[in-house]
Amino acid sequence: MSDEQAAAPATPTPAAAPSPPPPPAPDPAEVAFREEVARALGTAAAADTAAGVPAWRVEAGGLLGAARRLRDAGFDYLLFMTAVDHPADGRLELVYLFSRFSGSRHGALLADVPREAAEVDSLSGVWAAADWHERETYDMFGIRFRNHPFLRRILLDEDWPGHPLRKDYVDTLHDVVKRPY
Amino acid sequence: MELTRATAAGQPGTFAAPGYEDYFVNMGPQHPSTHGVLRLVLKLAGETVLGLTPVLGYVHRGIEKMGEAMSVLQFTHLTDRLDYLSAHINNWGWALAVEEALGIEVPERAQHIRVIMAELTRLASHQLWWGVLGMDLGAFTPFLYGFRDRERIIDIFEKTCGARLTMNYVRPGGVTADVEEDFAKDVGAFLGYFAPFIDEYERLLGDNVIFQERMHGVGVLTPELARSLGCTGPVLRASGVDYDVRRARPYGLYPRLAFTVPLASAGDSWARYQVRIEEMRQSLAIIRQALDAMPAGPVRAKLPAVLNVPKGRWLSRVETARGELAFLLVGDGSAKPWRVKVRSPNFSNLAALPEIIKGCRVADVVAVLSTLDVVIPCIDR
Amino acid sequence: MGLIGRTATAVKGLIGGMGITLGHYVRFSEVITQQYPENRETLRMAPRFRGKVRLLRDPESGAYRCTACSLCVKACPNNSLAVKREKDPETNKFKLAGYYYHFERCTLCGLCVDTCKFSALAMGNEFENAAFERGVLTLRLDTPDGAPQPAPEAP
Amino acid sequence: MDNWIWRTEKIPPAVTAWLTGLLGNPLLVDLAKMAVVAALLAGFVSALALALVWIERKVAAHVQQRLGPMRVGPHGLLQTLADGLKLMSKENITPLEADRFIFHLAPLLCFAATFVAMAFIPFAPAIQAVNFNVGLVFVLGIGSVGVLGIFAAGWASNNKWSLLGAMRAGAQIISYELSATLALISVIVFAGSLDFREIVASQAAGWWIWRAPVVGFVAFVIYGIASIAECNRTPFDLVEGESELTAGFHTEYASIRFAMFFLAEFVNIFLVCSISATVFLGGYMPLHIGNLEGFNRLADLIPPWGWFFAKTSALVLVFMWVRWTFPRLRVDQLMNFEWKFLLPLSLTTLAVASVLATAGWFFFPG
Repeated sequence: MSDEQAAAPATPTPAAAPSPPPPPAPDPAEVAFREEVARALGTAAAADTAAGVPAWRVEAGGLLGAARRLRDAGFDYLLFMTAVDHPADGRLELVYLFSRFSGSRHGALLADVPREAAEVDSLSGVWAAADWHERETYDMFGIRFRNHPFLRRILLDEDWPGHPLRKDYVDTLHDVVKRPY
Repeated sequence: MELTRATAAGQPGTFAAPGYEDYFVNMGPQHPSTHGVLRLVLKLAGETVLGLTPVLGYVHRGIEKMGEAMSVLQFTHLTDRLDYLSAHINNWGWALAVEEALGIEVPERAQHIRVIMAELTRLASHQLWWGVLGMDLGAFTPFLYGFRDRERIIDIFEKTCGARLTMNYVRPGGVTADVEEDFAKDVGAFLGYFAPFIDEYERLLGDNVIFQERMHGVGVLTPELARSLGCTGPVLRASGVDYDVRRARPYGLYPRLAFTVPLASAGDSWARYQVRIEEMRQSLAIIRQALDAMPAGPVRAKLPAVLNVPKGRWLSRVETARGELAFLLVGDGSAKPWRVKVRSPNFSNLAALPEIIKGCRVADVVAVLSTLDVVIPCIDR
Repeated sequence: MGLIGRTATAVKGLIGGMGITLGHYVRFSEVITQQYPENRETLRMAPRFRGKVRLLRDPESGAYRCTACSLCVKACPNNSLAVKREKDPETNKFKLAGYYYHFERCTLCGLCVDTCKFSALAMGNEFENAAFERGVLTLRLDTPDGAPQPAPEAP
Repeated sequence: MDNWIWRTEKIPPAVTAWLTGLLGNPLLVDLAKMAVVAALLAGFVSALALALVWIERKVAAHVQQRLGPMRVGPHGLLQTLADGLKLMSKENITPLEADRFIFHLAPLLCFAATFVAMAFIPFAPAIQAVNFNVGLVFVLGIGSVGVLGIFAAGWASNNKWSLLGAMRAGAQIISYELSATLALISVIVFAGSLDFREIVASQAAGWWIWRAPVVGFVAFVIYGIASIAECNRTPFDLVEGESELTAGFHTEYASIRFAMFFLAEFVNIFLVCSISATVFLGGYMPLHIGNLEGFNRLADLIPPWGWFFAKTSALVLVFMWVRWTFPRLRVDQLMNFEWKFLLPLSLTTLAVASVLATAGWFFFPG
C-alpha cells in the first residue's frame, strides 16, 4: 500500500471532469423506438430520464405484465437481468435489458424493490433466459423471485454468508484490501 | 451443496421403472473435457442421460465486484480474464462502453487495428475449438494441428501487444501502442498460410464418417428454445436465427466491411460445426479487407488525466467467438464505476445444455458441450 | 444413395483423413514444437514482451529516472507497487528512497509503464518467474547495482 | 519349405542334444527346455512391449509434427524403460471399498491371457513355443479371457466411471470376436487346418489374401477392423475413452498394476497383428513370385522370422496410423456397426468362401 504523501507534488491538478457529452440531436429512429416501447408498455411505465440506455420504470408488482406486453410486442430477446444497489436511497433497482433478434435497438425495464427481503415475480415464464439470471441476482443481491422453478444460489456455495454485490457487503472470509484512493 | 435427488436432477419424477434407484454420476468439476472447472451432475439410466444439472461457480472471482473498486482504465485488464480465448474482443467491448459513456472519438487507424485483432482472436478461438472438438471425440491429432496454426496468430499478438493470452491492448480511446512495422507482412503471411488449412480441417474431421455419425442429430437446439434462452453466436445461428451483433448493431469498422454471416438450420452439433468452419473463412476475408485499407495516423485519442464516468447507464454489445458479450456500465460521476454487469454469452449458451441433452448418451454430453464451445471463467466471472 | 454409395463415400472420407496424417508422418522433418530447456540460449522473446517490471537509469547521469511521483502506484490495479520518498535537504525536492515491487500481485498488465511520464519504468523479457517462497517475490528495484533484491520490509 | 539358408528346423534338436548331454535324465531335459522357452518368451515379450510403446509414441509424434520422447537415451529409446521403472516405484494404491481380491486379480488376468496366447505364434518354421493342431482356436479362446480381466477391473475399482467402461468393454469385445472368428474361419476353410504351421504351409503357392479370389481380401479387412475393436483401440477405444471416462476401467490402478494393463494392451496388438499376418499374409513364408528364380533366391536371403516381423510390424503400423487419425465411435454406433454391418458381411464371406473352397475355384488349387 502506498504510504500517505503529505502534499502531492506539483503534478498538474487533474483537468476538470469532461462536461457530459452534449445530448445528440434525437435521431428519428431513436424517437420511433421509444414511442413503440412506450405504446407497448402502456401507461404503467414511466420513461426514465437518466443518460444512456433508454429505460422505463415500472412498479415492482407490474413487472410480469410489462414483460408479457414487451414479449408480445416482439421483444423476444432478454440480454440479461441484474440489479443495482443504491444504499443511499434504500432501494435495489432491478434492470431487465430487452431487445429483438431482428432489430438493433435495446431498452431497459427498471423496477425498484426495498433492500431487505425483496420479493418479485419471476419472469422465467416469459423469457427462459431469466431463469439463470434471476438465480444469479438472488445469489448476488438476495432478491427472491416468486414461483421460480429452481431458486438456488448459482455461483456461490449454498451456505455462503451474505450477498456479495451489495454495497454494504463485508467479506469476512478474505481480508479484502480496501483501496486507499 | 447438499446433493439430493431434487436439487441434482432439477426435474421431479424419474424415467425408469419403479423402485429403480436413480444413478447419479458427477462429470467434473475436474474432468478432461469440461473445458474448465464445470461440474455436470448426470442422471443416468445406463448410458442414456435422463437429466443434467450444471453446477457453476468454481472459477467465480467476483470480477463485477472488483469493477466497482477500480478505475475504468484498470478494469480493462480484468476483461481479458473473462473469456480467455477472446481477450481482444472483451477489451473492445469494455472500451466501447467507456467511449459511449465519456463520448470519446477513436482515431481511424485504431478502428482498423481493433477489427483485425478481433477477427484474429475469433480465428484463434475457432482453431482451438476445432482442435479440442477433435480431442473430445477421441482423435488426438486435430488438437495438435489446431494449435500449430493458432501459434502463428499468438506470435503476432505477442509481437504487437507483448502478451500471448491476457492482451490488455485495446483500451478506451484506441489501442495501447501502434502495431509493429512488420505487422502487415506477418498478418499477410498468415492469411496466405492458413487459407488452405481450413480445407485440411474439413478433410481430416469433416469428411470422416465416424465424426459425421457422432455429430448428426446430436443435441438439437430448436430456434424457439434458443431465442427464449437468449443463446447467441454460432450456437444460435446454427439453429437458423440470423442474429450477429456485427450485423444487427454494427460497431467499429463492421458497417464498411463486406462479409456474410454463416447460417445453418438443423440446430444439431453438425450445424454448429459447419457454422464455425464457415466463420473462419469469413474472418480471413474481413482481415484481408481491414489490412489493405489501414490508414496511417494516431492510434490513441487524447484522454483526460482522470476518466470520470458521468451519471447514467451505458451498454456496449460486441460479438465474441461464442456469442454476444455486453457490458452494462452504471456511472455516478466518480472515477470508479458504480456497477459493472458483464453479460456472458456462454452463460446463456450453457443454459441450453440441460434441455438439449435429454435422451442422448454419455459420450454425447462431451460432444454437445464441445460444440457449444463454452468457456467456464466467462460463465462464473 | 444406397448402402453401397454411402459406404463408398465413407471409405473415401476415411482414406482422405488417413492421407493427411500419413502426409505429415512422412515429412517428419517439419516439427512445430520447440525443445524448451535445450534451446534456452537461442530462445528470444518479442521485444515488447511484458515480463517483470524494472527501473530504467538515465544514460548520462547513471541515476534512476524515477522521481517518486507515485503515479504508477495509483495506476496499478493490484497494489503491487510502493514508493518511499524523502525530502532532499539542499534541493528541497522529494527524492526516491525506495521502490518496492510486490511481484506476486502483479498481473503484468503494463499500466504502470504506460502512465509513467518520465519513462522510468520498463517491462523486461523474463518469463521464468517461478520462486520457491513468497519472500523472494517482494522486491526492491532501486538497488545500486540494478539487480532487484528481496525486500521483506516493503510496505 | 526347404529354406536352404536358414535351417531353423535344426535348432530344437540341437538344443535337446545339448541339454541331454548336460542333464542326462529325459524328464529333467524336458523341464529344462520348458524353462528355457518360458524365460525366452517372457523376456522377448516384455522387450517387445517396451519397444511397441516407444514406437507408438514416435509414430504419434511424427503424425502430429512433433518429436516425441527425445530426452531419455538417444531419441528417447530408454523412455519406456524409464516409464516402467517410474511405474514400479509408484505406490500401489487400492481404493477403499474396492473388491480387493478381484481388484488384484484383474491385471493378472489381462496380462496372463496375452502372454499365454503369444506362446502359439510361429515366428519361424521351428521357433514356436507350443504347437497345437488346434492352435488358432486355442489362441482365440485365450484372447477372450482378457475381457474377464477388463470386466473384473471395472467392477472391482468401485468407481462409477470404471463400471461404465467395463460394461462397454464387455459388450464390445464379445460382439467383435464374432466377426473376427468368422473372418478367420473363412480362410481356414481354404487352408484346411487349424494348426498354424499347416496354415502357413498351405500358403506356399500364394498368400490367402489374394489367392482366395475376393473373399481373402474382404476377410482380411473384416479381421483388421474386428481386431482393432478387440484391442480397444481408436476408433473403438470406448473402454478407456480418455475424454469421457477419464481412463475407463483402469482409472483406479496405479504403479505396476497399471503397467500390466498398459503392456497387455500393446502385446495384444502384436498378437492380433501376428495372427492376421500368419493367416492372411503367409507368416514366415518369404515372398515368392511365380518362377522368377532370381527374385525368389533373393527373398530367401531374409530369414523367415525377418519376414514374419516385417509383415506384423506393417500391420501394427497401420493400427497406430488408424489410432492417430480417427475419432471415437459411440457405444450404440459401435454395436450397430458390428451387429448390422460387420456380422452379416462376415457371414456372407464365410458362405462364399466355403463354396469357393469346396469347388476349388481359387488360384493354384494344387
